[in-house]
Amino acid sequence: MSKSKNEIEPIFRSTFDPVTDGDGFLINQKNLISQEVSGNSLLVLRTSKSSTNNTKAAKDIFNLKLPGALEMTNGDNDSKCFWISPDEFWVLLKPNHKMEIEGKLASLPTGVSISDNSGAYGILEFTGDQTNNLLARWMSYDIEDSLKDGKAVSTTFGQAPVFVYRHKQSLFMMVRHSFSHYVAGLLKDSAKRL
Amino acid sequence: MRIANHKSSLIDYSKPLSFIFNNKSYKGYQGDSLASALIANNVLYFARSFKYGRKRGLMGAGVEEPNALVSLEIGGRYTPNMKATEVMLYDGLSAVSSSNPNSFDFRAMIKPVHRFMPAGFYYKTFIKQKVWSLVEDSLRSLSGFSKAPSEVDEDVYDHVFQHTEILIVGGGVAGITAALEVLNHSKSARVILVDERENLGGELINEFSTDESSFAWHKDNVKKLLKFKNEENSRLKILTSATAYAWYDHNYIEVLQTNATGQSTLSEGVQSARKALHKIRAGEVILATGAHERPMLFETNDLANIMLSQSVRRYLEEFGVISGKKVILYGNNDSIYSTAIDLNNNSINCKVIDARAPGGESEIVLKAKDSGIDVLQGYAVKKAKGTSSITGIEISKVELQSKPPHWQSKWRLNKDTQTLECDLLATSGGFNPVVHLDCHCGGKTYFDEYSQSFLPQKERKNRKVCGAVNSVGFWKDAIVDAKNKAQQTLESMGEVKKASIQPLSKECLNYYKVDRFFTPIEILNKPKVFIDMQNDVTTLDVALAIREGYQSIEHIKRYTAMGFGTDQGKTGNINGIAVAAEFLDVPMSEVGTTTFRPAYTGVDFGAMAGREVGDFFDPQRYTTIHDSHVESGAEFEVVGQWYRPWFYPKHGEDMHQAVNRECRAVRKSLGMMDASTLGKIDVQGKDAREFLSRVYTNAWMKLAPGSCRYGLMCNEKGMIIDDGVSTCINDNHFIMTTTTGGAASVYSTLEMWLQTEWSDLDVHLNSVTDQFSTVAVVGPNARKLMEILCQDVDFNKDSFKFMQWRPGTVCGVNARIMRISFSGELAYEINVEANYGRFIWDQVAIAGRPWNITPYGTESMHVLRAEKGFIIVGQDTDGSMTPMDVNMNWILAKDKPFSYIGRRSFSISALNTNDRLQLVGLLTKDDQVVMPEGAHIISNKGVSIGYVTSSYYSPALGRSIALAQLKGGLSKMTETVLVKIVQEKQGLKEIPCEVSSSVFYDINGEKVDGNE
Amino acid sequence: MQKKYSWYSLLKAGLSNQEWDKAIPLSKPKSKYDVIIIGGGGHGLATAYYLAKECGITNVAVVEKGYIGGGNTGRNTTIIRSNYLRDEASSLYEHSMRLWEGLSEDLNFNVMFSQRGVYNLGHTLQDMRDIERRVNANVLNGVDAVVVDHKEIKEQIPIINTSKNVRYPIMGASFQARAGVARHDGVAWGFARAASNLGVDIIQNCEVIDIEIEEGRVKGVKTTQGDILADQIGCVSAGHSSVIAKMAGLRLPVESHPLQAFVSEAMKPILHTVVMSNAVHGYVSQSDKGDLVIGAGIDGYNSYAQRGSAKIVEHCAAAILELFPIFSRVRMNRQWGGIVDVCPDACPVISPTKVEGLYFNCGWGTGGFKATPGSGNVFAHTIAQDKQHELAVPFHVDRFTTGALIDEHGAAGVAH
Amino acid sequence: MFLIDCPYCKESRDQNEFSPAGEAFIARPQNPEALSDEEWADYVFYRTNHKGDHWEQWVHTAGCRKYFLVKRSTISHEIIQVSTFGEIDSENAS
Ligand SMILES: Cc1cc2nc3c(=O)[nH]c(=O)nc-3n(C[C@H](O)[C@H](O)[C@H](O)COP(=O)(O)OP(=O)(O)OC[C@H]3O[C@@H](n4cnc5c(N)ncnc54)[C@H](O)[C@@H]3O)c2cc1C
Ligand SMILES: NC(=O)c1ccc[n+]([C@@H]2O[C@H](COP(=O)([O-])OP(=O)(O)OC[C@H]3O[C@@H](n4cnc5c(N)ncnc54)[C@H](O)[C@@H]3O)[C@@H](O)[C@H]2O)c1
Ligand SMILES: Cc1cc2nc3c(=O)[nH]c(=O)nc-3n(C[C@H](O)[C@H](O)[C@H](O)COP(=O)(O)O)c2cc1C
Ligand SMILES: [Zn+2]
Repeated sequence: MSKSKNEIEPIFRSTFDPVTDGDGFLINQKNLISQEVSGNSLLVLRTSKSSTNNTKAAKDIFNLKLPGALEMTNGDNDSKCFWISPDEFWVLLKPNHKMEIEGKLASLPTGVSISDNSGAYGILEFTGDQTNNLLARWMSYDIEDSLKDGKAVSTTFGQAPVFVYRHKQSLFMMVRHSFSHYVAGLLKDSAKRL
Repeated sequence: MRIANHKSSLIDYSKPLSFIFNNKSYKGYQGDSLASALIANNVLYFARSFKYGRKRGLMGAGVEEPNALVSLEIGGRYTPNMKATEVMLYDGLSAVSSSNPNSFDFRAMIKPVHRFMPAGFYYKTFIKQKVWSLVEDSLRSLSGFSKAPSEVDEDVYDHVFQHTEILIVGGGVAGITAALEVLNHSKSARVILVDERENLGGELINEFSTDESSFAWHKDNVKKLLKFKNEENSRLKILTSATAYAWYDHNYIEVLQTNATGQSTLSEGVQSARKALHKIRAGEVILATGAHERPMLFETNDLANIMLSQSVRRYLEEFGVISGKKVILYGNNDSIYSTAIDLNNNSINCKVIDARAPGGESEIVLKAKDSGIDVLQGYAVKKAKGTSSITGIEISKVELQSKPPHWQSKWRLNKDTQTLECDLLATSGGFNPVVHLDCHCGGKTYFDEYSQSFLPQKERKNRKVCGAVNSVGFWKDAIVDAKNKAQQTLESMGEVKKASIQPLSKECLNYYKVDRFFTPIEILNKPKVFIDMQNDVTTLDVALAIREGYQSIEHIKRYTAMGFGTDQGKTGNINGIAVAAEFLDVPMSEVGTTTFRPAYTGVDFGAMAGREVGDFFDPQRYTTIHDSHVESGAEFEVVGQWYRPWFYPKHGEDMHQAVNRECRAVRKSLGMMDASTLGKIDVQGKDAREFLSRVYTNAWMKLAPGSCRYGLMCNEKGMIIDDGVSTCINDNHFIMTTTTGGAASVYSTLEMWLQTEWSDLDVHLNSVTDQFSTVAVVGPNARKLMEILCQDVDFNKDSFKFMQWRPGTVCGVNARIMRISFSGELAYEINVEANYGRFIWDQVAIAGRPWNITPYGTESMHVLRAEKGFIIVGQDTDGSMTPMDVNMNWILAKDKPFSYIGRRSFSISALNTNDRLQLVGLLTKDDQVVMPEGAHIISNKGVSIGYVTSSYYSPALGRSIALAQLKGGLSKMTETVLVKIVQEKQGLKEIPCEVSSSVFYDINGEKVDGNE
Repeated sequence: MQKKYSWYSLLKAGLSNQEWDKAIPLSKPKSKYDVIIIGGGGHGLATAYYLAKECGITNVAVVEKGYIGGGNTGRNTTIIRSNYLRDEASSLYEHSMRLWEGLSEDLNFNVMFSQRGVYNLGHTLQDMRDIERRVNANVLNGVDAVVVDHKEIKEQIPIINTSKNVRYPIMGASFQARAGVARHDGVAWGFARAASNLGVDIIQNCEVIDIEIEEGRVKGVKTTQGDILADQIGCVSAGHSSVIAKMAGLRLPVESHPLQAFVSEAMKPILHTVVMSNAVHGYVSQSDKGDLVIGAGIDGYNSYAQRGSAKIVEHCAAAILELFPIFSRVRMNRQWGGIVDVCPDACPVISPTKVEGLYFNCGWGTGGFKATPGSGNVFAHTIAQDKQHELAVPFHVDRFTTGALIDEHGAAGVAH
Repeated sequence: MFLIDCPYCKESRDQNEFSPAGEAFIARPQNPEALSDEEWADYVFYRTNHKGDHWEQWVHTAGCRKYFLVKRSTISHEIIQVSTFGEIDSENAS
């Protein structure tokens, strides 16, 4: 019995899986589409006070340039690095990329640390010209004017902490796993009245 | 009465509407307000007043209206206390008076008694407590306006955050001008223009028929605005039917917008909210809120059909209705003449009584005279005649006094009176700038002698005022003023180099001039001169308040209830201030105003709450395994924001039965629990150990990688605030767990220490609570199960010891497996990346079937831990217990070099007395009795010496167990104490118990290794 | 002596022209008093009243910077109850409750103390444990209190939502029947009138700007109306206590925060009792005028402005709708804030200080209205005897040094 | 509702992203054990609670999670200055 169990392929359940429709949409209406982008890895890079250390670490490990305040940088394979605070950066990697990097973690310079938070967040992508209007129901941040392409900010959505960034035509929102039902509920409810 | 074919501005005669008021059907038109439609139908009485139940008609035409309170609709759309003037008519509308003017009213019937009920009546009566308790309820039943709603609202309310460089409040001529000016001169600034009315234009609309050019201006400029609004990437938002009702710090202004239909709609999944609350953060605010007219005072000034002059004009111009045939206009400023000319143009018989002396007339007065309007100058109205509505007035000549006895009473009345007939009296005592909003957040007013009104303070940061609110009332000057202020705003934003400023015309000053605002003392001393119509406050009430020593305007307000009503004294307060000034014999400026507060006009609680109601009231946080618990029929317990399975009832079990079954499974074979909600903090850096040593009471320097340790956290007061197990991943890396409810506050406290005090420590904290799903596998058979689930870890008890952890692969998923136990049994906690949580849970459940693995909830967890005497922070402690109090001296490191958080407090005297509450076990003598948690232990004198913190039936022991805080408890082992039950639920009164150790089960800890 | 209020006097005044004595005579400061009370709120006025009435000290001035009752006394939600957890606190509040029960008669001024009962709702298992513990403690201390379940609550308050399927279902409550509300302004005025009747000077628009100290002993105060000498000074200035303390070179374990409240428009009676909920952060009663009087939460930042943040008020409205969904279309009429003086253990300081002759009565925070008569009473005795009244002993400011805190966060909970 | 300039995010954000974190410049004593009970109580419980321009700590809870210093009038609520730790201490704060 035990043997056969272990042959089961582990089932990965994405954060928003329980709340999206059969086609994977959270919201699918005129001028507004929201879908989950799943399978990415999210690493939290904490840095030391010495900026040379950090720049080097980012380069060596991720081949990334560290962004300045409220920005993101783009790296290989669509990876991204977000500024969270002066000593905190989030690195978003395509799924297969993570293993590769784990090997390099052992050799982190002092003062630099990495924790894996891939399971902690789900990412929603919004497209359509009602996006700002929808989010403005629950966000005090001036997304319309201040969240330009390439900008990334942590803020709140209702009472949930979220992280949002704009990349080209889309707006992305990272939501903590445990808040995903709540956030999805707010989004769906407000979308009815756009 | 509706004036046939009036080319009024807002009515659409092609759209007739029917509606019901006080059970009678009426007709009106699209564009009517409820008030105007009722005037058209010759309805005179709208409601009754608060104290005396007097029948009242309309006084105003907008938000200033004090009298005409109605309730709207029924059931889930019932709305109390609406002003008939602010309800826009729709087909099928149904309304009733808040207090029906046509039915019997007790308050009105006891008229002869009114003279014995002066302001402050109740303070002087029913002084015996017993008597007051007897009468209070019947007095209460007389109070209030509409009935409260009785059904749940059918509609929803949205909140919308808005950001703008410039917010313009008021869409009259000033607001429109300001908006265009900034849009024309700035390329980037966003502009939001709000107005509480349905249409832009404000009072200007009333000028249309007298001044053609105003009509043209309006049409032209509204068009320009709409052009801006409809541009692609428009920078302009126009919110109409939208009231700016509150101004908070740092230019945060809240605007309540009502849906055009007044109700929300739902069609094909698209819904609209009944109201939207716009939360506007503005860089600059331009206030163009206009002015409210104020009434003149005289005896029985509350009869129906005594209205404000500007309102009469508004009804005529905007709605084409009027409520009388024979009109008298009475006032102390030029604005009554505009109304008179309007009436005259519409061939309505009218006459002007001007309180000002003849001479020095302005153009408009001459114009009125020229057009044949009968004008009497230098007369004042003494009294309105009529029983419930006005039939005429008594007037007398005004005489100037050479030596006024009072500060203001420059004038008095000649004894001779004349009587004039009329069926509508329109009065104007001048204008009150709508300064309310400006004063919500620190703005001040000053008294302006010229207009006899309180004006907004001239300079304020990031705010300008223009138009009538700035006492620039003449519309052409309002345009100039608005342009000037818009220019200055642009200048302060750096959008233009230097503001271009134009001078105001000479007419402007005249427009606003008010003379003889003060009411002669002969009138003030008469009864029934009403200041606050809604609350029936009269001049004599104010006089009495002052005589009794309630002399500050704030005392007068509170003693008489002046301005307490739904209109917040918009028309009445200024007269109250004037009257107080008179009786106090000081200038009005010295009396000052009462404080202006939100809401400018009422805001529905529903709108304030927005969608943060019901499911969205507070976030509900779920673990990744939540669905499974729901499928298993679990009952949930809310812990912090988390929903945790409480117990899993099967086949009609009650909680007790379910918990017994769950506990037995854990002790005898195997249980599983979702432990994902515990807070988890990733602690990394070379000073991680040092950091843990500083924030926990125990030692951390020697904890080896691969091991875990329990820690207790205190605050600086020395009181326990949290506990949990931390795991050493490697020398620079720990994972700390916190209680479910304490996670957020512990995390921010730890960050605070690091950032504000110990920035020299090389430590980084990351919250990884959501990263891991945790499945606890608990029971003597746990090892057997783990061996099946995970092949790459050696689970032998000697190699994988209690309080250790191992990395491994569980069903193909990377996991950290901790061997820790909150039940005393052999237990493993499997931590996996959250996305695999549900998978692992299911696999554990399947693989555990041979041992009848049983999911258990927080209740069983509590029983199991209580059997072992483990505390729950927050249940067995309450913020006032030290580690010593819970018998955990062993966890206080003695020789840490750093004085860890809370340590210093342990030595202060009150923490070292021997009568402190201390945590002990209690065993009831009757072992089947389960005591209620919260019951107290009493001394032989009957006073409380402690209380029960946790109490359960222990299935393992077949008896009840309890934890308690007992004064000096640790030195009372084996003594007998009495627990007193004050609520005799099971017929119990006093329960004898033996004080015991708090560990009841497996005292020597032999179970933790499980079955071999 | 002032004329007494009675039916007879009302009748007489009604027949004449409402001739009444001044209830609050306006006084100018004399040059010297035995005792000066700084702060003309309920507590200060009550202190003066009891000094004159029970301690025979009538040469007393109450010095108020604005108008009397204009501080928190005039801006609170008037909930009065004595069901506190700790013995020390419940004794003090129960002392106050007993005084409330005879207060209108004692003052010859109807303060409209309405004993319509107060419910403290429990929404979680831990809430219910705490309620059980507190009620048991109350009963043992002779304070009336019971635990009621959600069915009983529904019977008594039919409009409350006791559905199980809400975010914070109501599991039960503690109920104190003798608890209730009173007319806040009336309390200040009643004490002021009665005190001045006994010879106390009530001096309004007179701000204390400094405290004169000589050789460690108070000498008097500097005010905006001149200097006034005094042998003893009692500071009862709530949110401004730290400001006065600074004048005397002292610091207090107190911080000032905004606390907000709001009222709805007046409606016919619908809610006949007082409902409080810590978990959802709101409490509500309906006044005799018909408005719902609603208390919100406290802002976390320090402030001396009598206003707070919108989000607190809005969250409170949401909380009220959780309990009473039918109030959704009821409108907020007015909203305001007060400055509350918060102590770390949610209990007051009634205490002498290092400066001889200077006493503080402060730290009542979000819940001192209910204590007004009791606080004034024990403070008066404390000043008169230069020794803490026995009920005040546990409230000495030294408890922060010795650690003998009286933690009432549970019972004080949300502001009330 | 304050608008607070986060010195790290270098952007003004709504108050609901921040939490107040008490009076500034109350340093934890270097050697608590050496203090008298009075001195210890002073650190733990006593506050200046200043009326006027007040230095206090705020944390950008929903943003960068950094603690920083704010000088704010407790009378008008106007924010006069923000600063990071280190930039300013009790000595050079005015
Ligand atoms: C919104 C709100 C709701 C509340 N709800 C309740 C409730 O339901 N139940 C309850 O029991 N409590 C409640 N409280 C608390 C309660 O209001 C106070 O604890 C109590 O009223 C304090 O009374 P006091 O006389 O000490 O203070 P205050 O009434 O504030 O009096 C202090 C006086 O001192 C004056 N003063 C200050 N400085 C000076 C100076 N330098 N010179 C001269 N005078 C000065 C002030 O002007 C003020 O009038 C609430 C408070 C608020 C703000
Ligand atoms: N003496 C006078 O002041 C006087 C007398 C009569 C008429 N007028 C007229 O007043 C006009 C002056 O123009 P103006 O633009 O200054 O005033 P206005 O009264 O025309 O416009 C102000 C507008 O602001 C709105 N408003 C007020 N408070 C608001 C709030 N909190 N939220 C949303 N909307 C709000 C009002 O409903 C109104 O539509 C001229 O047309 C003039 O003829 C003035
Ligand atoms: C118990 C209570 C009930 C109140 N009821 C009303 C009311 O019905 N109408 C009203 O306008 N204000 C009411 N107020 C608020 C006062 O008008 C005022 O806002 C408050 O006393 C604070 O004073 P301030 O706004 O002048 O600063 C009430 C205040 C309290 C304390
Ligand atoms: Zn920040």
